[in-house]
Amino acid sequence: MPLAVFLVVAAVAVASALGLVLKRNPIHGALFLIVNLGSIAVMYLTLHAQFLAWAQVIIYAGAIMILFVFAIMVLIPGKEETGPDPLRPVRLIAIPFGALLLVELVLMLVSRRAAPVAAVPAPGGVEAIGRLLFTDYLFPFELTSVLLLAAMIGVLALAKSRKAG
Amino acid sequence: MKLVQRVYLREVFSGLGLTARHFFRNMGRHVAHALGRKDARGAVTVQYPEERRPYSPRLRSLHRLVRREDGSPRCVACMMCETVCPARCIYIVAAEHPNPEIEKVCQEFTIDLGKCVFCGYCVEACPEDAIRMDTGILEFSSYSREGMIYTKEMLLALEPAGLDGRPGSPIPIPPDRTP
Amino acid sequence: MTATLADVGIALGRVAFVMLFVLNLGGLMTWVERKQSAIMQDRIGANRASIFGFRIMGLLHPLADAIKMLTKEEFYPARADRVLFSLAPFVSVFFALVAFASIPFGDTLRVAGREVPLQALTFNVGILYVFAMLSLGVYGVMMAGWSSANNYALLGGQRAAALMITAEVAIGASIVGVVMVYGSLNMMDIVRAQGPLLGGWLPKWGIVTQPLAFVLFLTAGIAATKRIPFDMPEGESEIIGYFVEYSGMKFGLFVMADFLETVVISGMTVSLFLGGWQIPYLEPAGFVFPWGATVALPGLAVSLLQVGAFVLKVVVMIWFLMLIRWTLPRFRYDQAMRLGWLGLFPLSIANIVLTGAALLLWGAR
Amino acid sequence: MLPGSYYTGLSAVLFVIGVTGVLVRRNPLVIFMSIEVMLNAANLALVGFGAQFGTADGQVLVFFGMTVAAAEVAVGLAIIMAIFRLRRRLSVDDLSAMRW
Repeated sequence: MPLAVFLVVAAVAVASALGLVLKRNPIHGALFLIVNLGSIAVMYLTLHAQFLAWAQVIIYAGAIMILFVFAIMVLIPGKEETGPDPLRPVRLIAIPFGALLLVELVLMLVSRRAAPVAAVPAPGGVEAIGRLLFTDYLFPFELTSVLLLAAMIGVLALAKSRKAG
Repeated sequence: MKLVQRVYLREVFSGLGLTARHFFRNMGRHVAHALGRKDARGAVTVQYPEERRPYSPRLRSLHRLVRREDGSPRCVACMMCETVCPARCIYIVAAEHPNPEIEKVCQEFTIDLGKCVFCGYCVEACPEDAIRMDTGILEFSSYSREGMIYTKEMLLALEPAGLDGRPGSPIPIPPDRTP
Repeated sequence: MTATLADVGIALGRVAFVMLFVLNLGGLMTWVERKQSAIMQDRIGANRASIFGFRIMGLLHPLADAIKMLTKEEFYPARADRVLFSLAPFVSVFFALVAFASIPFGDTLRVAGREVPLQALTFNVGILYVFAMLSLGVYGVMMAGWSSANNYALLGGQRAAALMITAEVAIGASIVGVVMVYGSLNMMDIVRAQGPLLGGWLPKWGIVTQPLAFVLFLTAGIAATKRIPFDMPEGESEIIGYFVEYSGMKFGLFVMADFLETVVISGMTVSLFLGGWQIPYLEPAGFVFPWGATVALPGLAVSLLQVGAFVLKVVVMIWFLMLIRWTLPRFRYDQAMRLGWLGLFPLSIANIVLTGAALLLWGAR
Repeated sequence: MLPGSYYTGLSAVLFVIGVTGVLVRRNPLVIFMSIEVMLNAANLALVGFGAQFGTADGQVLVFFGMTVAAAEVAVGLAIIMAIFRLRRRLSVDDLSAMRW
C-alpha cells in the first residue's frame, strides 16, 4: 500500500516536472509546478512530516507560486519562445549532459547500500521542529530572518529605482 | 484626516448598527405579520401584481374610443389624431355616416401599440372627445407584432378606469398570448 | 489496521456530515443573501418561484437558479484556453469544499466503547490544513482570469492574486496569537482549550483572550472570500472580473465557491475565537453551574447540544458577515492593499509581540 | 515506511529534470521555476535522509530552504520585472551583456 501510493505520487511529480520543462506556455508550466509541489507535499506526508507538508503547501503553493502566476499575468510573455532559436544546437547539448548527471546520481545511490529505516520515525510535529529551531539551529534561524529583511529591502530598492528613473 | 477617521472602524460599527437596526426592526414586523398582525409591514415596497399603487387620474394608459348613446363611436374620422401622431401609429379608414347631421364615421380605427409613444397628442387633438387614454390598463403585451395592433372593436369595448385608477374593463388579451 | 464495517461507517458519516453541512449552508446562502439584504433594505426579497402555488418565502429560488444554470448554454470564448477554462470553476469549488474538513463540530463522542472525534479529518496541524486549502482556492480564480482571453478577466485574476497574498499574510500572522495562547495547532485542542471559564463566568474564548486578533482575522478573512467590501476581483461596476466570460453552471460554481468560502471563514472564526462547539457550563457529563446546580445528560445529548451550538454559532457568524457585506462600500484596489500591508499586517505582528509578552508576564500555560 | 533511497532516487530524477529545464528553456520565468524544482528535489532528499536517521534535523533544514526560496523568488521576480520594463522582451539570450 505505501509503495503504491509512493509510485503514483512519484509518477505525478515526475510527469508534472516534465510538463513544466516541456510546455511552451509559462502559465501551464506554473500550474504544472504547483502540481509538482503538491505531490512533494504528499511525499512529506508519507514521511510523517505533517507540519512540513502543510507549510510546503502554504508557502510554495499559497505564496510563491501566486507571485509567479501574478508575474506571468503582468508580463504576459509566451511569444518569446515561439520564434526560431538561434542557440538550439547548444541548448540540446543539455539533454545528454542531464542524462549523464542522472546516471551519475543513480550510480552514487546504488553504490551505497540502502540504509535501513530508522526504528523510530522522525518526529514531524511542530514541537520537534520548533525545539530544534530554537536550540541547535538558533543561529541559522536568526540569519534567515536577516536574509528575509535583506530580500525585502532589495525588492523595495528594485521597485523604487524604476520610478525615479 | 484625524486618526479616528483614518482607522475607519468607528464608522464601520455605526454603519453596521444602522443596518442591523433596520434588520431587526423589519424582522420583528415580518414576524408580527406572520403571527396575524396584518397591519405590521416589514417592507416599504409594493408587491406589484397583487398590490397596486393607485394611479394618478392624469395617467396616460391604454387608449379607448368613446361611444355615443347608441354605442357607435364618437369619432368622425377627421384625421386630426392620425395627423398629429408623432409615431404615426393610428390608421383611420373613413366612411359615410347614415345620419346626415354627422359628416363621417370611422370604418376602421387601428392603433399599432408597438409604435405608440403614449404622448397623448391624439387625445389633445380630438375635437369630438372621441379618444381618451383613461382605461388604467398598463399590462398589454404580446409575443408578436400583430398582437400589438388594436382594432376599433377592441378599443370601443374598453371602459374608463375607476376613481382609484383601477381598470374598469378586462385587459384585451391578444389571441397569441393565451396561456 | 483492522477497520471494521462500523469504523468505515463512522468515518463516512463524519465526512458526509461535513459535506452536507457545508454544501447545504452554501446553497442556502444564496437565499439568505437575498432575503437578508432585502430585510435590511426595507424590501421583501425574492418570493416568486413557486411549485403548485407554494412559495415558502422564496426558498425555491436556489432550486430555480440551479435549474436555470444547468440548462443554459456552455459558452467558450474564441482563443480561450479550453482546458484551464473548464478546470477553473472546479478548482475553486473543490478547495473551498475540502477546507472545512478539519474544523471540529463537536467534542469526541463516546458511544458503545468507541471514541468518535466529531471532525472529518483529525489532523495534528489542522489550522495549517484549513489555511492551505483556503489559499489554494485562488488558483481557480487566477486560471479563470488567464484562460478567458479577456483583459477584464485578466485584471480580475491579477487583483485576486494580489488580494489573496495580502489577506493570507494577515490571516497567518493573526492566527499565531491564538496558537500561542492555546498552545496547539490542532483545531480540536484549540476548541477544547477554550472551555474553561475565566473567573467563573467569562468563557475563555478567543475573542476574549485575543480581541485584536479577532478583528484582524475577520477583516483578512472577509478579504480572503473576495466578497464586499473586498470584491475588487469582481467589482461589478468597474471590471466585471474574472468570470466575465463564464455562463451557466460554471459561473454558478464560482458564486458557489464564494459562498462556501464564507462558510469556511465563519467556521474558522467560530472555532478559533467563539469557542467552537463549547457551551458555557456544559461539561462532558452535563451542565454544571457554579451555584451548585447540575443537570446530568447522556453523552449523546451532550454531543447533540454541542453540534447544535456549533451550527448556531456558524449561522450567526454568516449572518454577521452578510451584515458587513450589505453595509460597507467596496474598497478601492489601492485602499485594500494599504489596509492589508500597512494596517492588518503590522497590527498582527504587534499582536504576536503583545501576546508573547503577556504569556511571559503571567506565565500562562 | 519505505526505505529512504526511494525518496532520494525520486529527488535525483526531479533534480535532473530541473537542471535540464534551466539549461534548455529561454524564458527567465520558466528557468526560475525549474530552479524551484531543483530546490524542492533537494528538500525532499533532506526529509528522506531525516526519516532514515529518525531525526527532525532534515525538516529544519527544509524549513530554512523554504525561507530562502521565498526570499529568492521575491528578489528574482523583482529583477525580472525590472528587466522586462527596460527591454520589453523576456528571453535570457538578450541578457548576455553584463552591463549596458
